[in-house]
Amino acid sequence: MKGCDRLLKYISRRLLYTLVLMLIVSIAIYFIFDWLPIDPARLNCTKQCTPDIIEANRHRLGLDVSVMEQWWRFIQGLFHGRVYTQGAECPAPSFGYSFNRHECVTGILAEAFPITLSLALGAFIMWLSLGISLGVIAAKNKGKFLDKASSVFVLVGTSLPTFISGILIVLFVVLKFNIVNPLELGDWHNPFIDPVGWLKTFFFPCATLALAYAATYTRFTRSNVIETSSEDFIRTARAKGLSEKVILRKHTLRAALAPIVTIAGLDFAGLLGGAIITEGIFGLSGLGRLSVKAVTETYDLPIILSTTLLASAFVVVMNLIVDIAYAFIDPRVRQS
Amino acid sequence: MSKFLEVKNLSVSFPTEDGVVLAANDISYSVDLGETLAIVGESGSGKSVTNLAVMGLHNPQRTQITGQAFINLESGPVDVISAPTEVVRRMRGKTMSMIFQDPMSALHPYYSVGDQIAEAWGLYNSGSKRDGFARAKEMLDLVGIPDVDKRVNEFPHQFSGGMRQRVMIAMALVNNPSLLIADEPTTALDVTVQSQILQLLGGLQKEFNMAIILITHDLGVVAEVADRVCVMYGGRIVENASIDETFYNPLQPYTVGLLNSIPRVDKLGSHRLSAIPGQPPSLINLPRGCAFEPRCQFASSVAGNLCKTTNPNLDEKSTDHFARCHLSTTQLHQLLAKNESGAK
Amino acid sequence: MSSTDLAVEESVESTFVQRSPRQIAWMRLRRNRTGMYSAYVVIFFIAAAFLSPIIIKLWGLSSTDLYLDGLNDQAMPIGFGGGISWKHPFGLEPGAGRDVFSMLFTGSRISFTVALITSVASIGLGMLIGIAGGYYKGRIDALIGRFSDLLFAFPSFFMIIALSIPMVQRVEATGIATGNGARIIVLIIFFVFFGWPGFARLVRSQALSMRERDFVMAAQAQGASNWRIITKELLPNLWPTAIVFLSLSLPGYLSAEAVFSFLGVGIQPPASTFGLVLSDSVKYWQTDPAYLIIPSAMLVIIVLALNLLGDAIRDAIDPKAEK
Amino acid sequence: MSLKRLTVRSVIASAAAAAMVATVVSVGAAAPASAAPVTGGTLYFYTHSEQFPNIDPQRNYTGRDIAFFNSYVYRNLVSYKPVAGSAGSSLVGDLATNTGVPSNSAKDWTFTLRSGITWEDGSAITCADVKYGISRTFATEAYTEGPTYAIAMFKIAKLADGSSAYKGPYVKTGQDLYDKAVVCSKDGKTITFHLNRTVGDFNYAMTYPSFSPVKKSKDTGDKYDMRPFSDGPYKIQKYKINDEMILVRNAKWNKASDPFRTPYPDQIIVKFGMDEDVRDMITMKDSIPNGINMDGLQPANNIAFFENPKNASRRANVYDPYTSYLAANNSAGHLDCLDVRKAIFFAFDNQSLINLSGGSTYYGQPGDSPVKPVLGLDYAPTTGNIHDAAWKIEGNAVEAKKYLEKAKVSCPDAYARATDPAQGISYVRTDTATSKKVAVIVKAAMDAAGIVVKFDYVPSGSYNGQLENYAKKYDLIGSGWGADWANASTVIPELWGEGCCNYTSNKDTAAYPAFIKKVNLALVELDRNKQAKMWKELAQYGMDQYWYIRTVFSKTQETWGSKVGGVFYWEPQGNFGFGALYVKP
Repeated sequence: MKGCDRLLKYISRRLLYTLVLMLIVSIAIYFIFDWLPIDPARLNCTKQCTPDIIEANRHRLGLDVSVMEQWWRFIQGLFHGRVYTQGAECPAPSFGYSFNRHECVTGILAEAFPITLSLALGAFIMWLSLGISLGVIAAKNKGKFLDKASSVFVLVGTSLPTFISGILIVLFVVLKFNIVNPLELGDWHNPFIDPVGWLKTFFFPCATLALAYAATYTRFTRSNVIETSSEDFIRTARAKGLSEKVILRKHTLRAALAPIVTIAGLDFAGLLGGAIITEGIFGLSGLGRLSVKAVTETYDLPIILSTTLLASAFVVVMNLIVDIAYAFIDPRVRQS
Repeated sequence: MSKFLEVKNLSVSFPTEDGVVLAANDISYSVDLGETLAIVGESGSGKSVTNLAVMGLHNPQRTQITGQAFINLESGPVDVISAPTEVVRRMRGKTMSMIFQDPMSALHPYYSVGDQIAEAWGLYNSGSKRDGFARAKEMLDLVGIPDVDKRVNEFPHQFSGGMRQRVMIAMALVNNPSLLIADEPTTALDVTVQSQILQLLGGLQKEFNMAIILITHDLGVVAEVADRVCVMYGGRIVENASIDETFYNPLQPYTVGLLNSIPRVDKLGSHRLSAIPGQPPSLINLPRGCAFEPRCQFASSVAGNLCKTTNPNLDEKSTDHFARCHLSTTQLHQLLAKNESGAK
Repeated sequence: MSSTDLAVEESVESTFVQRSPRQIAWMRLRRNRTGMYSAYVVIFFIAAAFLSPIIIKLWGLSSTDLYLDGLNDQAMPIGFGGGISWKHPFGLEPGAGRDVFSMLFTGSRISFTVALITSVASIGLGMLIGIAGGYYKGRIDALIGRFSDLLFAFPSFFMIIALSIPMVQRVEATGIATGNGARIIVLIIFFVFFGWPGFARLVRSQALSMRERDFVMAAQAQGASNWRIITKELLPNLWPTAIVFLSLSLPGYLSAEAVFSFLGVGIQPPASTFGLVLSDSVKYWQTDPAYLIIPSAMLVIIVLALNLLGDAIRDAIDPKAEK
Repeated sequence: MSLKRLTVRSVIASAAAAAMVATVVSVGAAAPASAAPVTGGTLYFYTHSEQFPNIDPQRNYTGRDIAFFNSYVYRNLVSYKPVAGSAGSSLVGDLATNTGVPSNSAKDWTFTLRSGITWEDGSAITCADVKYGISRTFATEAYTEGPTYAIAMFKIAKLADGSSAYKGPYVKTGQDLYDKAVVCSKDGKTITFHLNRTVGDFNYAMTYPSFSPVKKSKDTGDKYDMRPFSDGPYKIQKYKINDEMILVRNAKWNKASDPFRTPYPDQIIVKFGMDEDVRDMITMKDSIPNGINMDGLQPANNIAFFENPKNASRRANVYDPYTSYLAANNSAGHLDCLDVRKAIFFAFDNQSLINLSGGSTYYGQPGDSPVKPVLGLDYAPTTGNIHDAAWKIEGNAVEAKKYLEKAKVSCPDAYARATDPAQGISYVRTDTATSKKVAVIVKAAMDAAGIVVKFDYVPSGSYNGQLENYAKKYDLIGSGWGADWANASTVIPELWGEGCCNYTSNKDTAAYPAFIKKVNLALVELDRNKQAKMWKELAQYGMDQYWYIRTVFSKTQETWGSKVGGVFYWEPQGNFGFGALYVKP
């Protein structure tokens, strides 16, 4: 079909754009970190810091070549793997080798990612369902008690910074009622093998994050539902004789929630890069904590670069997904 | 024998921050199957508000509706104003349908036209989605859309304005309604397309033996299709007569003004187009007297301050011709004649 | 309410009562009780923040002095609620002994300054770039679009953490400012740098649709210069968007400042912004709960009031969305 | 040993009653003689840290971790005796049967290996393993974290740039030189080290795991830091950074071959990356009775915990081996002015800092020397500084101003730096909450004296790695140091002389040449009493220069769960005697 062709063309065009964007971003990130006045070769080199050792460190860390060369090695590593000094070797896809953690970065990322994904996905589902349902309830009870109560609830949740609400939830809910053994706080459980354990670990951090995000979605849903309800096509639907339930579900929400796809996609992608504060409070070893510790404590460049790249990849790819999803949702987009 | 739709003393008002807006005030009219009633007036005169009330499309929490509107079905008359909302909902689309002014915004942008028509059909017919689409194609064909096999899967934005309105009509008629309320169906369209749509409506009316209420501000449109005309002003009906009476023997200065404001081939050259001076009245604090009084060129001709103090009744000035004016038929005729000679 | 009802109402207000849109918005805002109370709260806190040096002095306090008499020999405040008294209405800071009232208001001055400058600057920049993209279309628009895509692709939160310390060093090296001055500058630069694309996109889409509207066409037909059209036709129609965005982004930046200070990359002690006081107070959640509750409550009240005010302003300006 | 991590307590805490010579508190309370240790169970440790900084024996240089891994995973030729009190500072043969035999005026040292010592795979530990392990210290292209006594002391030539001619077992340059310096006897029973100078207490250096063996075939290079091959009673089953380490019994460890280790628990688990508030709550609520808080509590919680008599049996409050110090940058353009340094010294409000950690009970005392009283022989109270009549514990702004007035004339540049709001004294601090609170207190005290001080906060994790750079950039820099063994030779030369950690930039000052000359004499002095006298004079000399603005003899608080038994404070390691810990049933 012709429409299908158009869609394919649209998707492939977006895909190409995404790839180019990703390349530019990755080069930019390499240049930015190279430009910083911090020399990783000098770190952890307290006593015997002769120029020789610094040079050896630099070679060991792969910083003795130009930025573009470093970047190119990184790209090559992604496809062919890389060999480092002292017997360290990382098979493809290699994101580099961390001399601080004595591991291939790929492995570190592979361990951190499911944690971050769980957190992001759980929070995403929670805030979407909470935000949208409260938003719809508020819109349907516009100006009444339920409307005001829901908006104050989510606003208070949002105004309290996560580092306060998170710690309060840990101390006064999780530990107070012995819901989780404090030593197991943040332990990773595979959701497919041990769903209860997974839930124990992730429910509260997800709730903390969801609370922080829900307000945006409640307000967004509320105003979009109200605005859409006054659209002519909703009146048409009503004139057709459709029941209010069907109108809300099939007509109002479809149009009102379409714009949410965009912000939800971006918020979700942002979280995939790591929820730094929540991960810290709940002892989750996700990407956020990994990257922040890498910056503030060890200045572990391979980890910093990889997590940064990964985070932007999430954003860029999610943008692509959002665009494609939008093309499916809104037929008008497909044509343009 | 009562007519198919009989609206009796219908009033619609909205409470707002500035006070109660009396948008439609004591409206009565009727229309029968196979008949076309035109409701004419400026925007804000209450013509849409009245018919939305008949359709039950007002938000009950923000609207006060009094009066009655009977639909005389074979099973007996139903007052759509007092009937439970669920009963009225089940009449929408099936017994009565409505089409709107802007066909772009009135169609859901995310669903194909076939989808939207099939949805309306499926509401009152048991059948698969495929049956719905088959019926949609039938209807699209009926309203004169070419290449329906392809177009049934297209989306509203892929249609031109006139085509969209045809889609709207197809959707409104998919369940063979007895009453069609067309709210300014041609206002947003080109003149050439306008008459096509009107012809289409006329043809379909004959085919389905529908009652049509045509809401418009355009008397030219009215002349083309209507059997009877209600003129509304300030939330009230000011004149209610057959098409011929309205055009050739208007008995209300506002109607006269409206007629003078349209170009007419038969009076070309001798006739000067004239707009009605002034602004429509606020519907919040309607004057005690005639709503049209501030703009009426003949108000001063009425003895005493009658126009300012008393609102005229909707009197039957001649057989089956109702008008709301303190001037008698003869007085008005005299004044009009004087005006005409003066103009010359 | 259906659009028909609205049309009626609109005509009632705009045609018969004859008020300018600005007056109507103002009138609606004044009628919104929640909105007005929020406005009072916001005005109070902003005024208190900017007048804090005077208020604190009048109260006979200082935000840097240590009131060691109020601490016991383990540096914990003596008395109820962390040493609440007439002299120290919010008590004393455990550990060091500063006056919490003075700390919070002096600190909120910094927080508000950062939030206000950031919001205004990113709105200004976003407005400029958004209009440029939306009005001129074509290549300029494409360029801006690509660039903002690029900015969106950066994990801004993490980048700020990673880059702020070296950036502060760079700013200090230029000699413009040192210490917290430099940190404030860096924070604002980052916030604006990553903040403008959001607003620019909004403005761009509005400008794009506006340039097709009659009043712009009319101005173009009369031969008005682009500059004139932008300043006289587009800008006045964009200010409601800007005001709504401002009122909703202010609390966002207030919270952001708190978070970054908490993470140690923002403003640093001896200054005392919300983030700093809060991150410190968490350490005393058990031994001096009042020290945690008072600053948290204050931040929540301010952010809540700003959000509610933002909602109210949006309702007032664009009743269709909310009525 | 270096205070690798600036934990909460180490910065603000500090130390020692002048009279308290060599009598560190032992913590008897938890292990009354009646209670016999129990074998079995799981012992938990929990910490805010993400990981052990380094566990490769040649890279491990943190007091706590040396004690931990020496007790559980790897053995040295010689160890400290794991007992409470000063007896804990005596040496005992571990892999060696003796504590070393010096000869050639202590330029050669010989150790005899024990028989029956095995690796975790059952193979015997040979002299070659010891030799190979120590050689890894020289591989500075790969490892730089550990102590470098081998490089400094072995009889191996130095190159022009000061580095050793031997480049370690991977590069192998100069391998013959190393083979000559470290010699295994033909029967493999003894190992002899040839040193480049007299080192009377070389055997104390042997207590550092950098002198412990590594089996060449098991050397995984950089990755050895994740899993060293065990010869102790436990082996590493799992070590995941930011998650946990699990130690299980090493079946091949032979009780008969080990003179002192007592492995009671079946399993030892270290939990990393706990949020500090969560960690504190566990300790305070005793949620994990068989767990030990590896970090100590945050100040406010610490006070609350220690003031509560219910916790009496699960806490210790002791003088640790560290002296915290605040070093001045004595170079030109910084604080190259005695009067300014003294002004800062007098302005300091020590009382508020003490109060911040809950009083001197927890904090310790303002110190008067870089050498801690616990070193006994090498410590004597100095004169001046805190013994000055004008010194006040809460700060003496009047006296400080007096010195500033003097500085106005004597060194106008430094005076301007200290008082001009546009300049100000720069003080680098870690970005922890407590550190920031200290800044507030310091600022207020300096304000009172009219001294302008500006703070820069740097990541705490990389702080120690950057000390060298920070010391050059800033005017004031704080850290801590503890003697590597009971001789100020591991303190004064390291901190003020040519050693590893001189952050005072004092080398350009007029006072330095005389100082360093005497240091070099003291280092080779074999008469221990004479040497001690020289160290005391040198301490006085440096303190009179105010190279350090202030020192603190710090205390440390340790806490553990109610089911942990056998706790004692291992004095020389400044930590728990990990090996004696057991889990009560």
